[in-house]
Amino acid sequence: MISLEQSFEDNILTTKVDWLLNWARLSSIWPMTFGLACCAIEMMAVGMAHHDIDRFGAGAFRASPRQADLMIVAGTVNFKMAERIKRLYDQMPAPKYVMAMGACATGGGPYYKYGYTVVKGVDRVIPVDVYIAGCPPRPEALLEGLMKLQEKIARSSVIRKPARTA
Amino acid sequence: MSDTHTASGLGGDARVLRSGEREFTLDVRTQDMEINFGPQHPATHGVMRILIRADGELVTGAQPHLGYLHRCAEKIGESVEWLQYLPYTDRYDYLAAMNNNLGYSMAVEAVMGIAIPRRAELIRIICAELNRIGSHLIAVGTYGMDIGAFTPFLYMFREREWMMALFEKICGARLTYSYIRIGGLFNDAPPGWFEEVALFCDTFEAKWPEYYDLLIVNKIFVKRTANVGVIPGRVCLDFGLTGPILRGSGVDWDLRRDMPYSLYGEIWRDGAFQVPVARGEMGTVGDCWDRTWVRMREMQESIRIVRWCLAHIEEGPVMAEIPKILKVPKGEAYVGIENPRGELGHYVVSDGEKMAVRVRVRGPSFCNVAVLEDVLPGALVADAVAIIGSTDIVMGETDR
Amino acid sequence: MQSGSNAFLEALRAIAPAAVPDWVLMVTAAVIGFAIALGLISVAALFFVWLERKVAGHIQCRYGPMYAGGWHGWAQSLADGVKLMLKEDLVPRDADRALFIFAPGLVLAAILGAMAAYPLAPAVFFGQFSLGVFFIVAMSSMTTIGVVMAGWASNSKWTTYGAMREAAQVVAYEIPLGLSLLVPVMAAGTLDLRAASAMQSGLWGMDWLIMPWNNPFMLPAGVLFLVAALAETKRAPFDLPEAESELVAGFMTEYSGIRWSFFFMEEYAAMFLMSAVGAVFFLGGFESPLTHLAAQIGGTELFVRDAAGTLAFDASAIPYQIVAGLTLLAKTVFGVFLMMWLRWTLPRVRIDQVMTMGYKYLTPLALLCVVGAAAWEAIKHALWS
Amino acid sequence: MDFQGIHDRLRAIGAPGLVGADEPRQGDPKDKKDKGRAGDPFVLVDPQRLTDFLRVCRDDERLCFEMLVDLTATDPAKDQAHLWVNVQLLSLRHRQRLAIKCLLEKAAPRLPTTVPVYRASQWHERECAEMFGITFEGHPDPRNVLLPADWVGHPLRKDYQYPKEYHGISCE
Repeated sequence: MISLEQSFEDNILTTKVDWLLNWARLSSIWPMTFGLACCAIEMMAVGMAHHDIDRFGAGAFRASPRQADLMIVAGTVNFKMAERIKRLYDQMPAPKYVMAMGACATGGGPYYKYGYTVVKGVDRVIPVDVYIAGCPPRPEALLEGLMKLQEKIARSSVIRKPARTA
Repeated sequence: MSDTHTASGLGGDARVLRSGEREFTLDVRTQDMEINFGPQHPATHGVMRILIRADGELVTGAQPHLGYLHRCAEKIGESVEWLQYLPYTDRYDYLAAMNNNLGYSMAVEAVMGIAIPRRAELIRIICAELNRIGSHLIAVGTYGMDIGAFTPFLYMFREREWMMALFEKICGARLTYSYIRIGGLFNDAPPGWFEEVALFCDTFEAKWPEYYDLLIVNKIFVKRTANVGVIPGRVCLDFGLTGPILRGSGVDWDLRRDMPYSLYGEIWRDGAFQVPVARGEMGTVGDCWDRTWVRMREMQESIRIVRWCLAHIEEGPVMAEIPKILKVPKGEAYVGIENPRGELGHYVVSDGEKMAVRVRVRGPSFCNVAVLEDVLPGALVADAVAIIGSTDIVMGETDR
Repeated sequence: MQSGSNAFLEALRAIAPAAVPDWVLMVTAAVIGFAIALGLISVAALFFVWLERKVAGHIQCRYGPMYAGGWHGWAQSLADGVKLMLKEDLVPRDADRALFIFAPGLVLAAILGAMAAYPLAPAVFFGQFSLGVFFIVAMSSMTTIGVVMAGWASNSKWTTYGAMREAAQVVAYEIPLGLSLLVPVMAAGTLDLRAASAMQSGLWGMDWLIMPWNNPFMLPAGVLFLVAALAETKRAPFDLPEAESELVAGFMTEYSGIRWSFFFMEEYAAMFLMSAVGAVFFLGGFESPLTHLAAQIGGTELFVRDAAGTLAFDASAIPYQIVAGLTLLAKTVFGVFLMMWLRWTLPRVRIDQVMTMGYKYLTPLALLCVVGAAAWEAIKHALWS
Repeated sequence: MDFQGIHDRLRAIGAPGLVGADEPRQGDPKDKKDKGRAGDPFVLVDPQRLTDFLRVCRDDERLCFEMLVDLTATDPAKDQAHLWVNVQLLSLRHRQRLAIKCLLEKAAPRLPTTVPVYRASQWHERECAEMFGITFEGHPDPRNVLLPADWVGHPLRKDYQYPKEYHGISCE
């Protein structure tokens, strides 16, 4: 079965199909329960009644990497944990996204200078889609990060040829 | 707890394993299965890995592996200046950041030998006790989620959001405050803050019975936690366990009352708070239910402490005279305070320079994890999850 | 009572020209029935997934899905379904490939088969199952094979735990489930769902079997049935096979994408079926004062065989059919809502407690109810008939 | 019973390995450099007999330190030739703390394990071993507790060089 991925020209039909597939993907992003440190508590706060990430369809925190689409790296990544994160990332099925939550996951955070076991940013281990600043970032910042991810998904092309960048 | 002795009269290596009030005799030759309650597992809050050897559903061996969140807190303590280290203290027990600040600041003040104004002491105790309530709310809430009851956690988080809002009003941060400084506080409480704290106390006291009935005395919750993971008193002392686990095992020890620091001695003399010690209402003393019960009762006591402080608040400065570039005189001191998880000790050594020679953090969770090796064997896998949850471990403090 | 085996077959026979051979009508009737059954299951599953997230949300003082497709996120489960279909088709390397792929199919097929006995309306049904409830319980217990196969094939420790728990728990609760269903079957005197609900239409539609004057042992049997149905469909306090916080995701740990959603659909379809059976036997099935009223207006039979034996379509019965069908659907949805409500309030029970309760408490009580009900029926028949 | 009482009690029962005690003192006004020492008093003990010393502290009914709160080490300075091993004991009955310090040569830091006396020290000793390179003889489980198993060097030593990369992840 030939792969239909990104092999069609832009026209009314493919854009509409793309819109539908992207809409489905962005309105049901299931994060994986993967809290490392203090940012995990703010990630919990986002799942709770006050901020409620479930409004965006992203409330189903799945424990198993197989059923998750989004890995929120919430907290400090150290060398011992880096291999585990790589393995978890590989276990996730294809259209998967990574959100580096907090200064530690983005670039080592307060442990950048003297942290001998701290990985200076999770993007040295796995590709990251959205970076969220803050230590820990407020729940609203995490929700804004989720919206940024949704915009990114909305722009991606599933069956159309990718836009020819210069 | 796990007396795996061969039962008389049965086959060669028949093994008798006890779980709760039930005996299981195994006469079939089986091989134990090794499971990784890995760094990413809903039951281990945060990143602790427990290698469990299980024979079917019965756990026969457990070996905690730590270090997945080791952030070199003590090396940083020797590399940054005294005041610069304060934000790092928030980040090891990130559920009770105020208590960590308090512990570190008091250790440095003990070496410097300075006294801080009474208003600063009172606000410090209010913040520490409010943070204790918030930390216990998450502890009991996530414990309910481990046992399978999802909803109580969301109700409890409603109170915690209010507490976080209170702390946001006073120091601008929700989780990592760096508010309690060496020599006093960062700034004074904004006007109207004390009234809102009083309102929070009244509302929380009205909500407390709701959580108690919804989760703590829920029939299934009791069946899942009573007589499970019993830790006798002497094992607690031998392993150096402190805090709700020690009091949950019937040992009547609380640093705030027995070795009072700050104004706790005065509060205790006024009879403003008692120390809840488990009596084994729902099972044997020292089981998971008792630990949770102690945490719930401690929240009520914290409310009464906060009320006492509110009643005795007075005007005055909130910061002692501290030089801009802090140079702590030569010396060393160990100060242990009552963190929601146990005794948080800071051992500070200084030789008169701008940076510490040694900042040792004695995390209560580090010792509380060690006991799992002894308590888990003999339990079922579902009990193992309950026991791990009841010890209320925070990985930031365990791995430092 | 309809003599024909399938309402659609009757309808086709009534309108199809004589030249068409009968077997063609049968095949088309079967295909129509299958399409409706599959449609009903997928729509029910989608609706219940959305309902579960909204019910969970509102129980926990939050909204639940809001932005997917307009008012209160009605298209949320649609989006979930499409997204799951787009996921990578992932089979773990050291999994038993054939069984891994076959398991979700078997599970969904079993529950789809059990769906055939669900009566849409008194005269609209897939097949005239005189062994209605027996058929449903038998087919839905086939799903256990699928789940144990999935647990075994995924070759991971968590799934083995989930599969073993599934096998132990669901098999243990077949007995109390069967016994607690025996009581209404004795009270109604028939296994067929449509016949059982038809005989509860006295006293303005309120002469339900569960009423004490029909059989006092019906109420305890109802409670037993609720508990056994919960354990059978792996819901609420008994959701041990896919225990969220213990076994990562139980037997479904290695599944992703559309295969995983098959298990999800099976779970909701099983809930739908169990509460349908419960609705028919314990909550009066089609009968309610409303149905009684609708029966007064028009006829009750859709196909009337007039004197000459030819079938005629009686349009006046349509309102009655619709109201009866909707009543049963409402009671079923209420049963499903009850299961969701229990899930978000009660903690999870431990595996040995589940076993103890199943064997030591539920089974004896169910036996007691059966003996009592039988005695009551014997006395009733001896005195009145 | 304050520190002086404990120290007298220890001398009275001849606790094995007791070397001396050190208390905070004011700096004498004449000599500018000697500014005294602040903080808590502690007891100096010979490291090789630390285990017997702790057993006495635990079993003596006047002292009865039931709990070992903390066991750690300190590298005072790069040029100093000694490592300190600090032990914090706590007596619940007498509500009393005792700080113990042992001096170890930095070249070959070895001392017998204190696990037979207090089981709490098992993990503390493992942490000291990996952070300072102190070998505790007879320790039941001498694996690394916090650092990865193949970590090179002892981080909390003052002369520790930060690693350049680890398993392919660069530290720049």
